[in-house]
Amino acid sequence: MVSKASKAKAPNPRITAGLKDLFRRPRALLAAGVLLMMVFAAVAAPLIMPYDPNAQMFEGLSLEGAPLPPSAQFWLGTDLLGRDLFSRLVLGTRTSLIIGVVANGIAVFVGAAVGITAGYFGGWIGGILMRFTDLMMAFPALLLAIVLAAIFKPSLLIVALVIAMVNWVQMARVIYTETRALAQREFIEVQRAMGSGPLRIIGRHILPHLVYSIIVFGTLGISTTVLLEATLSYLGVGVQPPTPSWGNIIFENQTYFATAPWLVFLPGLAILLLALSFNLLGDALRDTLDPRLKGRH
Amino acid sequence: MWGYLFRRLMQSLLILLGISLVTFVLLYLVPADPARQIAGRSATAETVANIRAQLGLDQPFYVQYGRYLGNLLQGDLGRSYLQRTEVSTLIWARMPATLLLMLGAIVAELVMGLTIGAVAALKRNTPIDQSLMVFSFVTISAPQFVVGILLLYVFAVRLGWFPIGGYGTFAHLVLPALTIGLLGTGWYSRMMRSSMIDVLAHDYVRTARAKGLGKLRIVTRHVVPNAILPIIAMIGIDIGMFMSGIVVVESVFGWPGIGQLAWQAIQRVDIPIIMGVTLISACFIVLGNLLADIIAPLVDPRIKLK
Amino acid sequence: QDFIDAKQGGSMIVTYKDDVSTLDPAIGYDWQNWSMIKSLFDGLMDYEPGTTILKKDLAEDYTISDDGKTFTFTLRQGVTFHNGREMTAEDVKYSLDRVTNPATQSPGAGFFGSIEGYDDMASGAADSLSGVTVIDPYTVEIKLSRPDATFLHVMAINFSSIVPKEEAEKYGPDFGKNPVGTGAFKLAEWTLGQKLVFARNSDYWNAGVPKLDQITFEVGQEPIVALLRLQQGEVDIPGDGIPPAKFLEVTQDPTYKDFVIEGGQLHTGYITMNVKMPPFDNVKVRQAVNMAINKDRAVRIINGRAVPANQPLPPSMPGYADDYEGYAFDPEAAKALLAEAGFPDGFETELFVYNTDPNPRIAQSFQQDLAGIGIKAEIRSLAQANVIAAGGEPDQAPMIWSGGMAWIADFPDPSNFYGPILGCDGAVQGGWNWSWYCNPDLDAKAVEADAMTDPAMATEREAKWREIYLAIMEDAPWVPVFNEQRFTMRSARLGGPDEIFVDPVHVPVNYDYVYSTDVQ
Amino acid sequence: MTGQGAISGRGADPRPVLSVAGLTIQVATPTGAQSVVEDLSFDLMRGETLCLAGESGSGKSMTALAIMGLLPQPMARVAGGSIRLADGTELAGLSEAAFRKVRAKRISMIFQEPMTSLNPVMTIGRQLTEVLLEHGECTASEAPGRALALLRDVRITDAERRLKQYPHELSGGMRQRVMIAMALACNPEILIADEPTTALDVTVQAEVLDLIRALQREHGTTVLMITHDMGVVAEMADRVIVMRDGRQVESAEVGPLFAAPDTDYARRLLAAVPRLGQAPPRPVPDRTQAVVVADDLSVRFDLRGGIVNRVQARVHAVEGVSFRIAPGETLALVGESGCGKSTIGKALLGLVDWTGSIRVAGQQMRGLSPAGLKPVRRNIQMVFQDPGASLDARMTVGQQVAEPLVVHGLASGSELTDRVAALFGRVGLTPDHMARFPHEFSGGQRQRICIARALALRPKVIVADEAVSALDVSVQAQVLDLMRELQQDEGLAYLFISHDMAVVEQVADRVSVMNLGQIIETGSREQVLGNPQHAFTRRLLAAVPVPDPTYHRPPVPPRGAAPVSPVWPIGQEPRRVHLADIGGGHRVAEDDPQLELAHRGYAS
Ligand SMILES: Nc1ncnc2c1ncn2[C@@H]1O[C@H](COP(=O)(O)OP(=O)(O)OP(=O)(O)O)[C@@H](O)[C@H]1O
Ligand SMILES: Nc1ncnc2c1ncn2[C@@H]1O[C@H](COP(=O)(O)OP(=O)(O)OP(=O)(O)O)[C@@H](O)[C@H]1O
Ligand SMILES: [Mg+2]
Ligand SMILES: [Mg+2]
Ligand code: NI
Repeated sequence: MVSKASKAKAPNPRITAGLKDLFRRPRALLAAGVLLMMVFAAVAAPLIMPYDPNAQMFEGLSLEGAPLPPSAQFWLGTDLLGRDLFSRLVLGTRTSLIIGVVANGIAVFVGAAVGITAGYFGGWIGGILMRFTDLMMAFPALLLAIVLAAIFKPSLLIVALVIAMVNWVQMARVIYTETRALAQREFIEVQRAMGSGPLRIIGRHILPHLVYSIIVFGTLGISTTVLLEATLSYLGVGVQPPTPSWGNIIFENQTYFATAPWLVFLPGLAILLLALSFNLLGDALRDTLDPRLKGRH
Repeated sequence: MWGYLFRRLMQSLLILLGISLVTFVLLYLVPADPARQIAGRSATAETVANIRAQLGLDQPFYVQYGRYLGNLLQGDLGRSYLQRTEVSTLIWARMPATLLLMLGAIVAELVMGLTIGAVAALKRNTPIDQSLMVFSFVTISAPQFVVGILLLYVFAVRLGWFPIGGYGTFAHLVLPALTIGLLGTGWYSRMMRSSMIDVLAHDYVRTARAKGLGKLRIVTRHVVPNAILPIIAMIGIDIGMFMSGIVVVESVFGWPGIGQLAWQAIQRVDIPIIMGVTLISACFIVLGNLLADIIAPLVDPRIKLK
Repeated sequence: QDFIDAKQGGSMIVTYKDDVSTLDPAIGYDWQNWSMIKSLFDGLMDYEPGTTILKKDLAEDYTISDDGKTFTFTLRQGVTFHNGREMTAEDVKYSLDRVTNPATQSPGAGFFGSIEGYDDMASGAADSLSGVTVIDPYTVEIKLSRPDATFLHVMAINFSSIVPKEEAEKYGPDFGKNPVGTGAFKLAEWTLGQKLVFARNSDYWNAGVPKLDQITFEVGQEPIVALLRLQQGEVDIPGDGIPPAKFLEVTQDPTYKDFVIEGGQLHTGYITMNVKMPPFDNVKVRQAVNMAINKDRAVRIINGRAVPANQPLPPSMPGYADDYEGYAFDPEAAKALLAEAGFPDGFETELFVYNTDPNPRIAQSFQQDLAGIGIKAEIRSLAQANVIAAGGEPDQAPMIWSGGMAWIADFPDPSNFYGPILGCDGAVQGGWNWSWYCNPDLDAKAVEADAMTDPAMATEREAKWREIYLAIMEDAPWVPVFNEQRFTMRSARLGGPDEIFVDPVHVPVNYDYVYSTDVQ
Repeated sequence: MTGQGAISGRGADPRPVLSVAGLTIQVATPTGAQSVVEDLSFDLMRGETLCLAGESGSGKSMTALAIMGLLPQPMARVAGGSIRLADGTELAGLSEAAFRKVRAKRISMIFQEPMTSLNPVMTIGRQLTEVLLEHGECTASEAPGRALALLRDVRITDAERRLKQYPHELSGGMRQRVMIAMALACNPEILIADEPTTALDVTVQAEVLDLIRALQREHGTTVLMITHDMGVVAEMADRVIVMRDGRQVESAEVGPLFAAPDTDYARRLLAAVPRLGQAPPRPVPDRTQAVVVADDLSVRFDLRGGIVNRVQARVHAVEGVSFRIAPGETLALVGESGCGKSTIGKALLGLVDWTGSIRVAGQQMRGLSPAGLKPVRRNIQMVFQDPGASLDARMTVGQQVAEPLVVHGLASGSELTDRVAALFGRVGLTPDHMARFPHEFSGGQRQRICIARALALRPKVIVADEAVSALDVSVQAQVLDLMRELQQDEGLAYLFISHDMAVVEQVADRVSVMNLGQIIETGSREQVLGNPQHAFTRRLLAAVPVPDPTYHRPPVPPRGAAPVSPVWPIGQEPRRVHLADIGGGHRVAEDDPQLELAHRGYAS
């Protein structure tokens, strides 16, 4: 078992310094800005939304039943049920962020636990864990997610779990490789020579060194997660209607891409922006936190 | 070398076995009764039971799995419940389309990805590098279904440069291959860039400069060949991404490959087809990884297969 | 009928979204293969093109015994299969034996339940229907175990198509990929997952039919893509009809308006309420739901391509009650009724729906309607197979929206809307009666009605069925929502009366009578 | 400022081939530009060997790179001064295209790391012909022949075969020879050699230095040699420039410099250099007791392969080694790289699986569970070569020194703090250092911290694995002093692992020489270093550079047989050598296992 309890207590000097450095980068700053806006939108959705996002308004459709293009009344137009697209997009932010945080959180936890256990102990435990990871790697991820989503009653939590099941693998791989390398480093050897137990070594000496990878891959993983949720919803096996998610908004309206492009491309843009922001942030974090990219001699 | 190959092959087989087991368990849990779908709505309960017995669905799980494995070993992927055709025939018929798409996508992403990555690395920290990297991030972050629909909308519907969907000519291939390739382009360009930067910092590049070699020669002979090495390991992962991508992309473009087959089968819970496609995709991924392992020592003399 | 005189020749391209799974008439039961099979195979009976009027097909003539239990068919002579052999009475018997043999796993076997010896076939005790006898090569006699007014219709559905024994046995389970029949077209080429090519059967017994030399079916094409291609002249018929997204555009565009064809179909979209699951075991609740659903809005969501329904039968079906008012949309009354039933504040429930557009959208419209009377319905949008599985369990799906899986009649007879989906037979585990409604009195009445085989009693029989359906509406296990209208398009290159493009039986298109304007 | 007048070197043409004047190099740091070389001026005379000497970070490499135009871009740049060739070509600020004509043809360079300085995916032949063709030295068809000739020139064995080999298939020494061949391909006027032998074993170092000298004689090349090893300076240089913090401290001919350094710094630097044969006497420990007794110790690593991944061969890293260490005694293990020195150290601490018997402070370590091992570990601790790598960068050094006490539950609370503070004091640091992180210390300080940590449990033995090899000489001397002091005060015993014979002589009571996992000669320091018996020991000693320009080291005797490895197929084992006592506990292997290995023809 891996103890996560003994995290580095004091704010890691590298991380605090890194954060300062981070906000000197215009791209990262922009990404953080977009993310903050989205978090704000998700939290304050009820205050922002001009309409009830689930209200199917009579005036939201043309007389023949066609969705309305963006206008002063409906800023981003309406969807096929006469609902306000802007309100739905705002509420959809919540879905994406919750999925991003929850699903990715689980994936990060599982991935890190598996990676550390396998990497540190090696032997048959490590062998079994890593073979299992290989197996999951070879699974066509989307197929797996679709089948899982079909088995369990779809709900936000289940979708998050399903995505986590698919996404922990990358984290496990990265952490495994790093732990393997760390476990052979001299300062760990010193610990063993000193008689420290594995729990202590992992908790006090290995985990603090993995924090940066976990943060970086955690951030990058969020974008994968958001995209996977969108894809599942796009295929109709994700978040259940009428809860809006950017993916299922596109799913509901996809055939209208030629007649009502805003219904497809605006939520598409939202997904892109969110994933892009997390990617940019993760990349900037990687640059600022990765000691290997600094101080090369 | 042969011993290594053999062991890797055995390992791959084990992985495939594991995948078949997991998929079988999952599909066993899916709440849908194939016998009822086959029997149709006019059937009596008795008929349904009869069909269930014929398909062996009334047997305990391990018997069903055992029989599936037995057939699998003889190369028999089973018969589709609803299409009433050998799964292998169905997959085989769709394989050329998927392979073509794969080829197109890989060529597109390698050409674009490696070029962009190399240029960005050489122009590191210039506006060129920054805009290329933002581009690569956009391609990584854009959901494939949106990219696909966008390309379709702009280039096929609006501009009419390419056919709107279907299969057959090179023109049909461009948009779907590009849709999948763009994602790969993003990944490859980022990998290539960091790999190039890494290689550029190596002592032997300094040696090459000390030899008075020209920049072009240094890049093409010393930097790129070394920078490519870590990218070879991407093949397996790349095929995994491809396999996930085709479900969406093939359905957006009406591309008659196994992704479309899988999606239709999932909709109707046609278990033998889902099993078959999953296994075939897994085979591709496993083979991709194996291929990466085999190619690596061919291009990198330091690696020996052990 | 000028289309009978149209010249032969030319070709067309038809597209479908889903793959064609099989062309075996004993098995095929999909939207896309239904009419293909009708063009490749013939049965003893058929319908006049574009109508629901029965006509003789491979049967030159038939007689019905007075008790209505023995049908004797005289076969047309000189009809050959695509392999050149002449079709005989043996083939008729073989085909019926084959479709009822459990090993064939035919989804249509149940239609033949009235033939003598069916039960022995179904249980595996016999390998041949005892009620079907070959009198001579051109005469076959079919005995029924009970009078069945729908039997001639049954002889017209795909499942009773005549197949040649030697080919069916040669290909075994792969016969569906190598179909050989007596139909107007024969299969020329099949690239799995991509396209099928039908070529004209030049030896077709019905001279002058079919009109086209060749039909190409391209599968795996999204309806929206198909329509865009049609507009560019690459496609002649979008097999899945006009997608909602394009509907307003093409119906309003003068260039295309004339090529848009509207037709009714024997379809009803409905919501089932599981009468075994509280609170839907309370008839008042069910009636309240019937009053709460705004059918006009549901129709508007699909761009007015349907008419609101108030009873299970579609309007074009014999037995339809013209004067029946149904439950009017009245949320206030619904609320009152709900309160009376003991749910003044509504309740929570689930609404299952097939997860393809537009069904989840329609379900959301219902969701809003139900919320209007205090019922909180959570939507469960699932793959078709999962919805069907849930419906077949007594305690899984309180409500199901039938869209996408809805009942399209197999033949134009009121009985076709009863048995499996509203009768006691279907209200079993794994059955298709998702409302689990079972009224033995009505079952008895249904048997009585179907025993009225005498054509003279047709009106009386219709009345009886009308009574049954109105009684069902009293108990309100369903909310009939709308009857879909079919809208399709054809390219300018095609000709033929509109009806055959929206044929009510040869769904979706009666390919045999479509002609090409290029060769006229 | 202009350069000082050139002092003519031994037999050198008094015209400079390269003049550096007022050279200033700046690097960009987060806190702004910083000069790493400042106002450096010197002339390089035709045919001479000029050594740039100085401690780590003094700007030696930067100077060399500036001359080659290879300063890391864009962090470093030449900020001032000039670098001029004999014909007046100004190299500072020269365009890249023009520089290409200078490199290899007029000035060429070999680098410190032969392992990484060659392109790993290109054959040796291609890398050699490339230079020739680039500078139009010959036609494509002549190139292979020329390359072969070059390889023969650097006296590489089996030259034809090498052309087709890849760098990783060559040993470090051979790679450095290839680098030299490449550098000399276009007959440059100047050869810059930046620490060309630091990464190599002493014996290999001696061979490579011999080669450079020989080639210089043959080609008349001028050499700018960079090194921190005063032994190498003494051996190679005509003239020396001593650098410190980017500035020239002293410039002198080699003889006068060693005889009478002008500056304080140079004097201190030279004083710190350990010299073989000048070690101070050591107190005689009581050898009747023993804190460590190893008997028939063997360590083998399995190499797997084949179809079922069975063990196919074993690395016999340590084979039947026996030794004992008395309290207060230092046993030194010496030998070439890969002979199993570190492995013995790890076995003593239970970090690798071993067979045989080890007793530490009377306690048998064999068969102990991890829990049983824990108390025994309090008697033995380890200090590694790289103090940076053996400290956890994410933890304050105070915490790290406290850790052994916490793990063994020996102290807590204020007692813990006090004891850690005392330990810091013991190794010459102050308690306020405790809250800092490792990167805030210099290399020498870090090694002190590691020693403090090793001392925390009051062990009886410390295994010091190359504990001073990575440190600059002056720092090295300080750490060695500390170790000696601790030994005297606490009666510590050391297992001192090193490849540097001069250092070994300074600290050891007894010396064991290892080869291929076995001890081939052992005895007291005077016996082994003063009277080496085994050919291998002799070679090792002969190769040590002597920091005395008047001493002429005879060329090292050639290697006996083909390179051998400790890898043996399963079922086969190396033959155990038998040590015969030749008097006074001086024991020497009777027969040479290498001969036998050569017979078997089992080469790596
Ligand atoms: N790329 C760089 N960026 C910033 N500073 C650097 C860089 N490379 C070297 N330095 C600094 O320049 C100074 C001189 O370095 P240089 O490599 O010339 O030292 P050196 O004398 O060769 O030392 P060593 O013996 O360790 O090789 C050092 O303080 C070093 O930290
Ligand atoms: N974990 C291991 N697995 C396989 N072989 C190993 C392992 N560790 C060491 N070896 C091998 O054992 C032999 C002895 O290694 P060791 O590290 O003890 O050498 P050394 O004398 O300390 O060399 P150096 O002076 O380079 O540090 C070498 O051939 C090495 O390759
Ligand atoms: Mg240096
Ligand atoms: Mg070592
Ligand atoms: Ni270095």
